[in-house]
Amino acid sequence: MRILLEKLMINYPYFVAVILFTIGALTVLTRSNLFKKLIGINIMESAIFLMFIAGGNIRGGAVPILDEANPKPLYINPVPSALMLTGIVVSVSVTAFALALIVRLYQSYGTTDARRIAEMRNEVTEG
Amino acid sequence: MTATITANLPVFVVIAPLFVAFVLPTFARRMRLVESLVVAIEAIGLVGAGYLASIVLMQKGIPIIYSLGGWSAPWGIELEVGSLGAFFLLVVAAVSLPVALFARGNLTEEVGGKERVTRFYVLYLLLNGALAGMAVTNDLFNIFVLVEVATLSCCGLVSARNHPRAAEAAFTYLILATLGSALVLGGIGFLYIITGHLNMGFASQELGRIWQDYPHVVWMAASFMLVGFGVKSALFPLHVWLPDAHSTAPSPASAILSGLAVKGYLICLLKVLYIVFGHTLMQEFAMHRILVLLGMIAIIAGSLFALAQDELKRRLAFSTVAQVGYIILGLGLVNMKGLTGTLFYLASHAVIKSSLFLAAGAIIAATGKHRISELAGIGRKMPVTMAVFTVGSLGLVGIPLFSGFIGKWYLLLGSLDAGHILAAAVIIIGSVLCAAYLFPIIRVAYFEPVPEENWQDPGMPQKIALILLAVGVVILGVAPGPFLELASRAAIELLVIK
Amino acid sequence: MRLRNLLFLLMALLAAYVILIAVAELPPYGMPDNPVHNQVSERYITGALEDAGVLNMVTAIVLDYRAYDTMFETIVLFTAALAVVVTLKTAERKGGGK
Amino acid sequence: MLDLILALLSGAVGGLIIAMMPRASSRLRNTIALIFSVTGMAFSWRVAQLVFAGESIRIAGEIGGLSWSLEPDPLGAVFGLIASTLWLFATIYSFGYMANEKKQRTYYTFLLMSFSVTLGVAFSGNLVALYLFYELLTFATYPLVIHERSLEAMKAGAKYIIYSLSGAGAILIAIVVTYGWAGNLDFAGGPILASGGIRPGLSLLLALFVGGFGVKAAIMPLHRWLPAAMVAPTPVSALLHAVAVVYSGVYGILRVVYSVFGHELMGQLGLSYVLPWVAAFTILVGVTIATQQDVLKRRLAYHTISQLSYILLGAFTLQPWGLAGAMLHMISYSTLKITLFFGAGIIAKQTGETKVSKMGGVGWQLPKTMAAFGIASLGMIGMLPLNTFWSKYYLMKGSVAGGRWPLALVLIGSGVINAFCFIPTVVAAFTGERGKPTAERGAEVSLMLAPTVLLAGIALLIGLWPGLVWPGVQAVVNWFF
Amino acid sequence: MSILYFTATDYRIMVLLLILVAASLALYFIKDLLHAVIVYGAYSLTMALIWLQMNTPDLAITEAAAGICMTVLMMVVIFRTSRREE
Amino acid sequence: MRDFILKRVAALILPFICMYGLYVIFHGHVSPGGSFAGGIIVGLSFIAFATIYGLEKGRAKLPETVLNWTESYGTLWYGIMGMVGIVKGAPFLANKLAGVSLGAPGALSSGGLISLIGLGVGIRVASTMVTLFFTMMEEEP
Repeated sequence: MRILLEKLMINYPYFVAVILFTIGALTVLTRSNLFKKLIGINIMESAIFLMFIAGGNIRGGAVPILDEANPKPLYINPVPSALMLTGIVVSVSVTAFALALIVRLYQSYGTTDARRIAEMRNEVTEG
Repeated sequence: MTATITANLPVFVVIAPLFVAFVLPTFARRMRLVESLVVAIEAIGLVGAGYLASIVLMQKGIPIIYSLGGWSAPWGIELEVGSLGAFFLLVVAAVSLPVALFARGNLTEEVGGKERVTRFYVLYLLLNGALAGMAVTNDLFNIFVLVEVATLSCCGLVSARNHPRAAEAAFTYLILATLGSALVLGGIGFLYIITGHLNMGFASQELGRIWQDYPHVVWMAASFMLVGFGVKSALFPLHVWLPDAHSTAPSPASAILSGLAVKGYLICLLKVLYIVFGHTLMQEFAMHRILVLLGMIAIIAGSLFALAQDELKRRLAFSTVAQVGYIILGLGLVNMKGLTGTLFYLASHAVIKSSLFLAAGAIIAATGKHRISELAGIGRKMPVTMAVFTVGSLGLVGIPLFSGFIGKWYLLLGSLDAGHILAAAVIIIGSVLCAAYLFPIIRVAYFEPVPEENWQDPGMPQKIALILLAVGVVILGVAPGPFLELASRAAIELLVIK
Repeated sequence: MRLRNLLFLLMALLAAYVILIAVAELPPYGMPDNPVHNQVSERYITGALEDAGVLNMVTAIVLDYRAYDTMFETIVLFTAALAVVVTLKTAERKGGGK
Repeated sequence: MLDLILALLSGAVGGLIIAMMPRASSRLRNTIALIFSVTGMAFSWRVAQLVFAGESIRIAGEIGGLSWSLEPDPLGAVFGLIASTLWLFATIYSFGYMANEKKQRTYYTFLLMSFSVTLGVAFSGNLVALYLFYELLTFATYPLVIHERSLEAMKAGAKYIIYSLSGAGAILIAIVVTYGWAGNLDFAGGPILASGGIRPGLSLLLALFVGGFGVKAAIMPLHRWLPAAMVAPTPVSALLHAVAVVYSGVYGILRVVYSVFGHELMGQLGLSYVLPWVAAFTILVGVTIATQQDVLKRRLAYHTISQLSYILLGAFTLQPWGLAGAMLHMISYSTLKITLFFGAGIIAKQTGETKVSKMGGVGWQLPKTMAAFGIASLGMIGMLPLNTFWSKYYLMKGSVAGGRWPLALVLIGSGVINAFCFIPTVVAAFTGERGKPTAERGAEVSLMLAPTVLLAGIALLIGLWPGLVWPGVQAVVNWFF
Repeated sequence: MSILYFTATDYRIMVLLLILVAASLALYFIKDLLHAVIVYGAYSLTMALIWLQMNTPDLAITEAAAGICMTVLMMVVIFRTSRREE
Repeated sequence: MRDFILKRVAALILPFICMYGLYVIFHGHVSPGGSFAGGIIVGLSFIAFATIYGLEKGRAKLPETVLNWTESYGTLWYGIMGMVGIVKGAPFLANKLAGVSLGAPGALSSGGLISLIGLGVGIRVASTMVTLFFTMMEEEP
C-alpha cells in the first residue's frame, strides 16, 4: 500500500485521471438526469485526455513549436496532443448529438429525467 | 488510370462511400438519384472488395500495405489488406448492398420525407465507410476514430425513426457507447504510454519485449479494450442498450446494425487482441479463458432472453446478443480451427441476421403487426419474405447445408482442440435454444389459419434484396470455398504473428 | 434505488482501486527516458519542418503525418451535425426553393 | 450409381411435383404419389441387389472442407429395403385413410420428402451425410406430426423438434470428437476409431453417440416424444414412429457400434457391459407401461419403445448371432408393427373407437382387420409360424453366446408380457354380440385393408420360410464380422 | 524514491488538478442544472489551464473553444427544456 | 436581449472575434491553435450575433442552404485535397511526396497543402457549430 501511494505520488496526473474517470462513470451510472449523464461522459473523456497528455509530457520540456532562433534542447512529445485534438472534437460531437436527443426527448415526454421517461414509456406500452 | 485505381484500391474502398455521402445532402430533393447513387456505390464497393480479396487470395498470405500520405509504418498511418481485412471488407460490401437495395422507396413510412431519407442514406454510407476502414486499418488510434464515426452514425440511424422510443433508445445507446469508446481510448492510452507506438505491428513488437515490466498495465489495457468493445458489441452483461436500439430502428438500419456494426467492433477487438497482444500474451494473461466464459454465458443468457420475447424484432435483437456470444467464445479458443470458425460464423451471422431483420421489417411494414403471436398464416400471404425468413432461421440454428452449420462445425472442432468440452456443449445447447425461439415463428407463419387481410410481399427491389441474402446464406453453406479459404488464412496469419 | 447507487459506488471504488494498481506501474510521469519518447516522436520533432514545412509539430502530425485520422475527425463532426439535424428536423422544409 | 441417385431423388421429386400442383384432384395426386413410391422402391431394391452382389456404389463430395459420401453397404441396403417396401404399403393405405381429410397436398408432399430423406439415412456412407439426413428427417417429418394443427399436435411437434435437435446436437459433438481423433469419417474402411485403440474419453463418446441417436430410437429416458407424436395420422404413426424415424435412430446406433467403434473396440469398453442392460430395461418397462395404456395407439407407441430395444439388445451383444437376430428383428418387427397400426387405424376410422376397453365386439364388425391384428399380436409374442420367432431365437442365441444368459430370460419374460398386452384385446374383440361385418365395405376400406392383410401374409411367409430374408442378414453379419 | 522531486510547474498542476476534482465532485452533487453547466464551463477552463501548464498550447486553445461551445449549447438546451430542476 | 448598448458593443467586437478566429485558422501551422479551435471561434462569433440580434437576422446572414453546402463540400474539400496526392502519383493525402512546394519555413504560405486543408476544416467547423446552434434554437417544442 505504501509503495502504491509512493508510486502514485510520482504519477499524480494519472492518479487524478483515475479519480476523475471514476467520478464520471458514477455520474453516468447513478444520476438519472440526462444532462448529468452527459456531463459525466465528458468528465470521463477528459480524464482519459489527461492521462494521454500526462503520458507525453516531460518535466522541463518545451512547447512543441520550433523556434528557429533559439532551438530548445528538449521538446515534449507532440503525438498525444495531436491525438487528443481529435479526441476533443469527438467529445464535442457526442455532446452535440446527445443534446439534440435530449431536446427530442423533452418534446416527447416533457422531462429530462431518465427514470421518469422509463416510467412514462411503460405506461404508454401498457395503455 | 487503371493502375492508379488498383494501386489505391485499399483506400478507395474506404473513402468512396464517404465521398458520395458528402455530396448526397445537396441534392436531397431528387430521391431517385440519391437511391441510385447509394446502390451504385455499394455495388462498386462490392466489386472493389471482391477484387482485393482475389488479389489477397492469389498472393497467398502477403498482405497489401498502403501507407497514407507516403509516411511508412511507425510514422504514418498504414492500411493493411491481409486475409482478415479482405474477408471483412467482402462481408461489409456483400451485406450492405442488399440492405441498400431493400431500403429503396421503403423508408418514407419509418423515417419521413425526402430530406430525412437522404440524411438516413448519408448516415448509412458513413457507417459503411467506417466499417470498411475498420477492416483495413492497422493503427490503434485510427481504430478509435473509426469506432466513433460508426457509433455516431449508428445512433443517428436509430434516431432517424420518427418516434420517441427511438430517441430514447438512441440516447441510451449513445451514452453507453461513448462510455465504451472512452474505455477503448483508455486502453489505447495505456498501450501507447508503455510502448510508444500506435501502429499495431510495432506496438506488438514493443509489447512483446517489455510486457514483463508492466504486467498490470497490460492486463488493464486488455480489460479496458474488452469492456469497451464489449459494450459496443453487446457482450452479454453489457448488452442493455441493444434490444431497444435494434428493435426501434428503421428496418434497414436494424439489419445493418445487427448484421455489420456489431461485427465491426468485434473485428476491432479481434485485431487488438490477436495483433497487438498476440496469442502468447493472451494465454499468458488467461484472457482466452475469460473470453470463452463470457461467450458461454452470453449464448445461454441471450437465448433465454430471446425466448421470453413476443415482439418479433426484439426477439431477433436478443438473438444477436446470443450470437455475439459465439463469436466471443471463438475468439477465446486460441487455435486455428476456432478462429476460422469465429470468422466464418461472423460472416454467416452478418448475412443471416440482416436477412432476418429485413424480412421482419417487410412483415411489419406490410401488416403493421409487431408481435409473433399475431402473425398467424403470414407464410401463405407473403411467401417470398417468409421463405427468406425460414432460410435465415435454418441457417442460424445451424442446420447442415446452411451457412451457420459450417461456422458451428469449426467452432466445435476448435473448442474440442482447445479442450473446452463444456464450450462445445454450450454451442449445441445454444443451437437448440435458437431453434426453440425461431421455429415457433415459422410454425405460426405456416401452420396456423390464414388470415383474411390482404397482406402482400414487398415490391421488386425489396424482394431481390431478400432473395440475394437468402442465396448468400445457402451459398455460404453449400460452397463456402473462397470465404472459408480467406477465413482460415486469416486465422493462420493471426496465429503466426508472434 | 439507494441500494443500487451504493452498489455502483462500491463497484466504482473497486474498479478505481484496480486501475490505480495498474496506473502506479506506468513509467514515471514527466521523465525524458520514458518509452513514449522513442524514435517516432523523435522523427516528428526533428523532421516536422523538413517533411511538412511547418513549425508547429502538432499541426504537422494532425494535418500531415496522421492526416487520415483528421479526415475521420471531420467526418465525426459531419456525422454529428447530420445526426442532430435528423433527430430534430422532423418536418420537411417549407417552401419549394432551395 | 444412377440407381442410387434415382432411388434418392424419386421421393423428393414426387414431393416437389405434388407441392407444385395446388389444384390437382386427389386422384391425380394419389397416382403421382403411387408412381414415385413405386419407382423409389424399385430403385432401392435394385441398389440392394447390387450391394449384395458385392458391387460398391459411391457418390462423394465436399461442403466447406467437410467431405460427405453416399455409399450403401449391406446394413444400409437392408434398411433401405425395409423402408422403401413398407413406404409403398403405407402410401397405399394413406389413399384410403386420408381420402376425406384436409391438407392432403402438404401430407403427400412431406410423406414423399421424408421417403427420400430416410433412404438418404440408409445409404449414407459417412457420418457427415448420416448427420445431414438425420437432421433433415426431423424437419421433413415435422409437418406430418402436426398435421392435425390442434393444440395437442403443436405441443407434440414442439416436443419432437426439441428432443430431436438436442439429440442431433449431441451427435454433432460426438462427430466432431471422432473427426478430431480419427481424421476421417467414412464407414467404408472398417471401423473408424479401431485404429486408434483404446483411449480415455472413448466411453463418453459412445455415450454421446448412443444418447444422440437414442433420442430417435426412443431409449427409455429419452422416449417421451414418441407417445406424444401419436397425434399424427395413423399412416404417419405407423410408418414413421414405428418404422422409419425410429429405425433411423436404431440404424444410427448400429452404425456407431459396428462402423464407428467396431465390435472389437466396443468389447473393451466398460460401457458395453451396461448398454445391453439399458436395452433390457427399456424392453421390460416399455412393454409393462404399454399394458397399462387404454388408448390403443398409445399402447402401440410404448410397445414400439419396447420392441426397438430388442434390436439394440441384439446389437449390443456384439456377437454375430446377436447381430443376425437384430437384423431379423428389424425386418420382421416392422411388418408386424405396421400391421398392428394399420389395424388400429381401421378400427378408429370405421368405428370411432380408440380405447381398448371399449373394443368389445369390434371383431365381428371388422373380421378381416381383426384377423390380421390377431396374427400380428401373436407375432409380437414370438410364436412359431411367425417371423419374430426366428429373430428372438437368434437374439437369445446371441445373448447366450456373449455369456449373458439373463438377457435371454428377459426376452422370454417380455414375450409373456407381450401376450398380456395384445391377446386380451383380440379375444375381447370377438366376444359380445355378433354383428355383421358392415364396416368393411367400400373402396376406401379395401384400400386400407389390402396392405394390412398383405403385410400379415408377408409376416407369415417369412416366418414359414426365413430363408427368404436370410441372405440379407447373412450379408450384414459377414460385412461386420 | 530518488526521482520524487517536484518543480513549480508540478505544484501549479497539482492545484489545478485539485480544482478539477472538486469541480467534478460538485458536478456530481449539484441539483440545479444551470449551476451545473456553469461549473462545467469552469471545469473545462481549468482543464485548458492544465494543458497550458503541460506545454500543449494547441490543446489548451482547442479545449477552451470547445468548452465554451459545449457550455453555450448546453445552456441553450437547458433554457429550452427543463430549466433548474433535476 | 434587444439592448441598444449591447448591440453597439457587439457590432464593434464581433468582427474582431471573427477575424481572430480566422487568424487562428491561418496561423495554425506556425503558432499554437489550429483549424478546429479557429473554426469554433468563428462559429461562436456568428452564434453571438444571432443571440444578440435575434435568430432571424442570424439566419439571414447565413441561410440554411449555405450552411448545408459548406458543411457537405467543406468535408469533401478534405478528400479533394487528399486526391491531389493520388493525381500526382503519390498515396492518398500525400503532401511533400505529391510535389507540393512547402514554402519558406515560418511563413504564412508554408506547409504546402496543410494550410489549404486547415482553411477547409476551419470553415466547415464554423458552419457545423452554427448549424448545431440554429437547429437547437429553432425547433419549437
